[in-house]
Amino acid sequence: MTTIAPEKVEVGKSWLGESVPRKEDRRLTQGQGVFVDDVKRHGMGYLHFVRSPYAHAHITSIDVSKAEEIKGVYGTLTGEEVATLTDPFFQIASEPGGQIKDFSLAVGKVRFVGEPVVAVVAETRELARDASELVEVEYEPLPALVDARQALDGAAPVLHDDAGGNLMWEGVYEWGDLDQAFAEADHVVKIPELHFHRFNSTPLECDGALVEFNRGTGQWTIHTNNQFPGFAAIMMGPAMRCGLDKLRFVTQDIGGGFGNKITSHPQLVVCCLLSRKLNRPIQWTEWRTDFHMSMSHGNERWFQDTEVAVKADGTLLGFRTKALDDAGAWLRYEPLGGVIWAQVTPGMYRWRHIRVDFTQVATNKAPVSPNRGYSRMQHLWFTERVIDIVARELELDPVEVRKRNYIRVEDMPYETPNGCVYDSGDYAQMLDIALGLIGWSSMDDKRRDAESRGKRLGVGIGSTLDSGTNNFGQSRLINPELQFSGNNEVATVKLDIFGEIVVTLGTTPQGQGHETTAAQVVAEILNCSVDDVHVRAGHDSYWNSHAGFSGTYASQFAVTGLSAVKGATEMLREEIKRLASAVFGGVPVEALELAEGGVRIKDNPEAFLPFMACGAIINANNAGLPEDLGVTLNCRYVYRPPFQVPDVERKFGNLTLTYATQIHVAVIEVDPETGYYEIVDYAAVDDCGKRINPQIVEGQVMGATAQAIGAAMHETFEYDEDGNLLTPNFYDYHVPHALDMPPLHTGAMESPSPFTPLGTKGMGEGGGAGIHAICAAVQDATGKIVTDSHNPYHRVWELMR
Amino acid sequence: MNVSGERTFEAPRATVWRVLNDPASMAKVMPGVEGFDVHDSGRWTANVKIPLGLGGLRMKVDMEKTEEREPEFAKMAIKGTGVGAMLSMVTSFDLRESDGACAMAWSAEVKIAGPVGSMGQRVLQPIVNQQVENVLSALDVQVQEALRAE
Amino acid sequence: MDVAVTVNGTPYEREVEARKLLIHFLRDDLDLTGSHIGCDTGNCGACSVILDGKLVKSCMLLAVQADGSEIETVEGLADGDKLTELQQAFTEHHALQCGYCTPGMLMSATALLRENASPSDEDIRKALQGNICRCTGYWNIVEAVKSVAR
Amino acid sequence: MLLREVEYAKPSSVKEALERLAENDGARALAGGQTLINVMKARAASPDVLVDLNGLEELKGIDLAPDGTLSIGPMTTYSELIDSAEARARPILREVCSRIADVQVRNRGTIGGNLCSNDPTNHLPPLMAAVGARFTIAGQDGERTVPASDFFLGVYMTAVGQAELLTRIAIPAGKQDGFAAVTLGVEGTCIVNAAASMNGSLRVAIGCVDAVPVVVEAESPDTVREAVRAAGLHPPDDVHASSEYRAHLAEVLAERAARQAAETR
Repeated sequence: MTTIAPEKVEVGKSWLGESVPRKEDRRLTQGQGVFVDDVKRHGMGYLHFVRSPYAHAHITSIDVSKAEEIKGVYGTLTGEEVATLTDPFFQIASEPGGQIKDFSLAVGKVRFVGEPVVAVVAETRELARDASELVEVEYEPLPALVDARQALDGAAPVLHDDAGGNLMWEGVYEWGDLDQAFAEADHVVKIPELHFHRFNSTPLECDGALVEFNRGTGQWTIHTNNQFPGFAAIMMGPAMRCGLDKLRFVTQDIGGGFGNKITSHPQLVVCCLLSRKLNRPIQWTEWRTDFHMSMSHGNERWFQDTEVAVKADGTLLGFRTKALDDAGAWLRYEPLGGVIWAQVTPGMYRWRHIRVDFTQVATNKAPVSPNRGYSRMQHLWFTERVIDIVARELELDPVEVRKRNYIRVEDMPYETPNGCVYDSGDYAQMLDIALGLIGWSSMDDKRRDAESRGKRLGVGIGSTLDSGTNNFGQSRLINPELQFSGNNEVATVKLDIFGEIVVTLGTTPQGQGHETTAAQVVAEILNCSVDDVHVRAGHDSYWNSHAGFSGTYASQFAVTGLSAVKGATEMLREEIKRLASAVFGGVPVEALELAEGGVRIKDNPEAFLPFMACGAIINANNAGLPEDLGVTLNCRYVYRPPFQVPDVERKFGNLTLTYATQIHVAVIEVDPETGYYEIVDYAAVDDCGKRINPQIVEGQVMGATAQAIGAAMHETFEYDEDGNLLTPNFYDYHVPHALDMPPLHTGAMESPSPFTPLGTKGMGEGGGAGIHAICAAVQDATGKIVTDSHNPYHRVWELMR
Repeated sequence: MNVSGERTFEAPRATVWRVLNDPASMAKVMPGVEGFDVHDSGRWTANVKIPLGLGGLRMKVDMEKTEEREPEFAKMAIKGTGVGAMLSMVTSFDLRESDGACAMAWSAEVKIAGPVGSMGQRVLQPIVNQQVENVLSALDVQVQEALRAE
Repeated sequence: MDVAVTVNGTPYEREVEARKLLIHFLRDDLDLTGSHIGCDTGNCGACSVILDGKLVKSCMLLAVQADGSEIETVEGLADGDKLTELQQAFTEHHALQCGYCTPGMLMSATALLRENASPSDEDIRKALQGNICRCTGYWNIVEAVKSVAR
Repeated sequence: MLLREVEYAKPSSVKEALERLAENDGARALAGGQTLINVMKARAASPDVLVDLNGLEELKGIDLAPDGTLSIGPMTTYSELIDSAEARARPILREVCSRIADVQVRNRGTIGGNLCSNDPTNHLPPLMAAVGARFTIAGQDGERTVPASDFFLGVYMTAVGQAELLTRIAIPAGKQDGFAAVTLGVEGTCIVNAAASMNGSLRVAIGCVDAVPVVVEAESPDTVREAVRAAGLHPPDDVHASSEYRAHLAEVLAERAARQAAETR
């Protein structure tokens, strides 16, 4: 493993930019983390879901009597009860998807294999499953729709009669002047069809919850690993006909999320209803097979009838394509995927004329949800495929085509054709670093060497953007009625009686090390040690420490979370100074400084007030303080990124605040006889602006890379024609293990964002680059155009035949 | 998945037809039959324990004759429900006289779902082929018995 | 049935159903929640423990089968507040992110280092092959283990 | 993760184990459990009684006879075989066992379990078919010995009846063996595997292309592909491989295994 890092400019001792060891690790390396299945309550009942064995069927009858007769079974919940106790979930979609009636259990009809139909609660986990086998559900099977390309045929089975068909949402995005672009073009490269496959990040911990209902207050306490409680709350409150103050979300350690833990609100509603109905805590743990069959698949997308306008020298003018997105059976976060991709409309290239006809349909497959790189990854894979296909058709060097068309460092900040603003970055230089890391100059020798061993070598480049900090105003581009816009995050920093610095975050980290990086920012501002900063683990919506968009998703903590921490800590610093100035009898605030765990007068260091004294005075010994002091030493700050509401008519505006960048290069060797291939060398170069903790950033780059390798080579949620999932567990859904990992070289640049308080950019979702790179490498090795994002051995073999 | 084939029985077509349409002898043909009810000439229900090696899979199997052209053709719809396992099968056979013997061309479209379905086709296809082979051999035995009985 | 085991030096006796898996016994009956569950098929290794000196996946073993045995879990690694070299190395090399696979990883690496104090990179990767991590890509885990190799 | 109710019996001898199995036709022998327990988790199978063979010393151990025959106790774990000095008499055994699954599974999983489950993705069935192993099967009314050709009957089915136990695996002397496989990732789920053994003539057994290992004989590695073609395979297709791809891999891997066998001295 080799690493290239940018020169570190030493300006005195700074906590920012230091790879300080993570505060989280002490508990996690000792098995002392608290994950959701570790939470137990006296008398809790274990919930097991009866799931549909059919992809599409009417439910003709449900009989739970045999299950309820068993000793130790506490009770059940059916779709009919849910339909009376709750309202359908609020739909983000306008017409026609907005007409869907989505409840937390199947009502009248099942729409994918694994869909929850009945919930059974019992004294033990085993008993709950036993009893669920006694629930008698009669189905009347219907034909299943598994191929999105057939969804709009008149003959196709219709999932949602309410929507009048399988069309969920469609919209035309057009910017620039396509006719002019194609008129100017020397070549029009046509690509009939590209397919981005279905997979997700499969966090090692599946979903779960322990829900308690407090009859006295009418409040539910939801211990869960949902990674976006703000979203869960606005979905659950209206459905359950209660105010959001009745829904208390508590998380601590979360075993990976990657976006896949955003849409567990239906299961959480079932737990809430049962905890009230049965008057006891309800424990739900989702098992691996359940997760694979029913949760959070990434968006599968087709790109059809693509045309690319190119000059003879490889200058890209524009493209048009028809994107067909497969949402699965329900719109649990969709159709937001229908606009999120537009954050990266031109990819990393300077073409100005772009048209995308976007269509999203329902199919009898698991509902999709955000998955690391959500919707942008699909579109960026498309733009990267286009680059390599164009390079091949025009017999140009993929490196040259990229460098010719990359947005240049001098163009930054760069406004895209749809009004997004790329903040900073030097893509061409990143590519050079990446090529250097894999020994680009000696690649011909490597090729010959591989051939001498009967192997075919292939090299591929993947450039990708990791856009972070959403402007939720983009939701209006798919539904103008929606009243969402902007973004926010909260932090509270206080000084306690004995001078402890206590930080509360609104986020729900799943391994990103928020406790550590937040402490680094606080220590920097209060001029103390990170060890003196206590950051509370996890999220608890009970104590007003969150805002509407609080959560951990969409590459934003380094911007929203840390900016909130910065804001709150600066407020605290000023309050400490105001207090000290009063205590020191009116010394001007400017004359004070924070140092060595206290505040002192700059030119008279003996006049020193330790934090302990500050905390004690305000909290426990405050008689005689000036009335107008206005100091609480408990500072809450809400960071709000600078956003405008986008222009809905032109589909124009800034949809996201920062653009971290990753460029990957993969070198593979293919066995021409079998199609078996190995990645023999790999480079990943990252630029996410100012890095608060480089080691954590590099960890995110590595993890995303590993997920990309798995997705490109092995991981796929594939269904048979009846809608049975063929990869329901890790035996057939092969996620990479240690032996599957190639040698890795990492590199980094730091192009600070001009738009964020710390110069940081959100990051962590750049892994898509690996999928692009491996597809390109397969194309290079086989000499055949690669049209699918998933290239297992048999497909590579078929390519070479 | 689809399986089909041809099998010749050393017996007149009429005999084979009778066996194929006699619930009692069919009960002896199907794998792991533990109980068998005849509702009418066209509808039977069987409780079977399909041997899967690692342990039997219990299923309630409903069979319904959906088409019949005596003495040469019949089509059956078979629906099996077990705990977490679903079997649905449409099978048909054609009987031809071929110099004294009877040739049966048969085909079946089999669908399996549930945990067993998730065991993977590389496991299920061989299992299905194997069960079909067993059924055909058992059928042969029944035909020969019927012949002797005549 | 009665099960008596010693876990991290502490003897426990419980009555359990024969069908209960060792991992559920550790987590639910003994409240040792450090070992985790990440799959249904024995692939992920989050439940790895050392049973009578051998590294095993506690999800492919009945609790009753462990009767009379000595079990080591992640909770037993550190000496009070003093982390082992390996635990320390995991922190220093950022070998964990969400931390869910970490207990199993630590047990696998611990078992490796007992058998082979100076493993090669390949030895380490082979020893960790039965443990899935979705956060780190393994590179830093291998580095961490290598750093404590003699 | 949650099994159906099951009884558990821990016999102290093979004799007692056979009694337990005979008492109830829903009883199943539990060896390493690395397959059976997982199938039970899915509730795709649910025996009434598990008869645990762990701890039965009679079923363990590896002996090397003067004539070079290896006699392997079926409850020998993969790890024990890998560490066994005797097993080195037939190096391919160690080579293949160290490629099975992972450390944890090799510590617990057994040679007999791998053979008796005869999952199409297992490595040992084709290997045993290639080296011409003989299997001793015990029932309450005595022992019998069957050759590999009669041992594997179908997916999850072998000559070992419900009330019987595999008690010994005998492998004749030999050194010229080979093995090749294409798996999901490095040593993941098997797509197709092939084992070869040169013993005068060349015997190759191919796995994961049918319900049981398909054995072909050939004069030399150069003629193996034809021999495989002549076998007229109709492999199952699944998400990892079309039937056609498996048939192709069968040829390639059979030849590779054969070459390794021929080149071993």
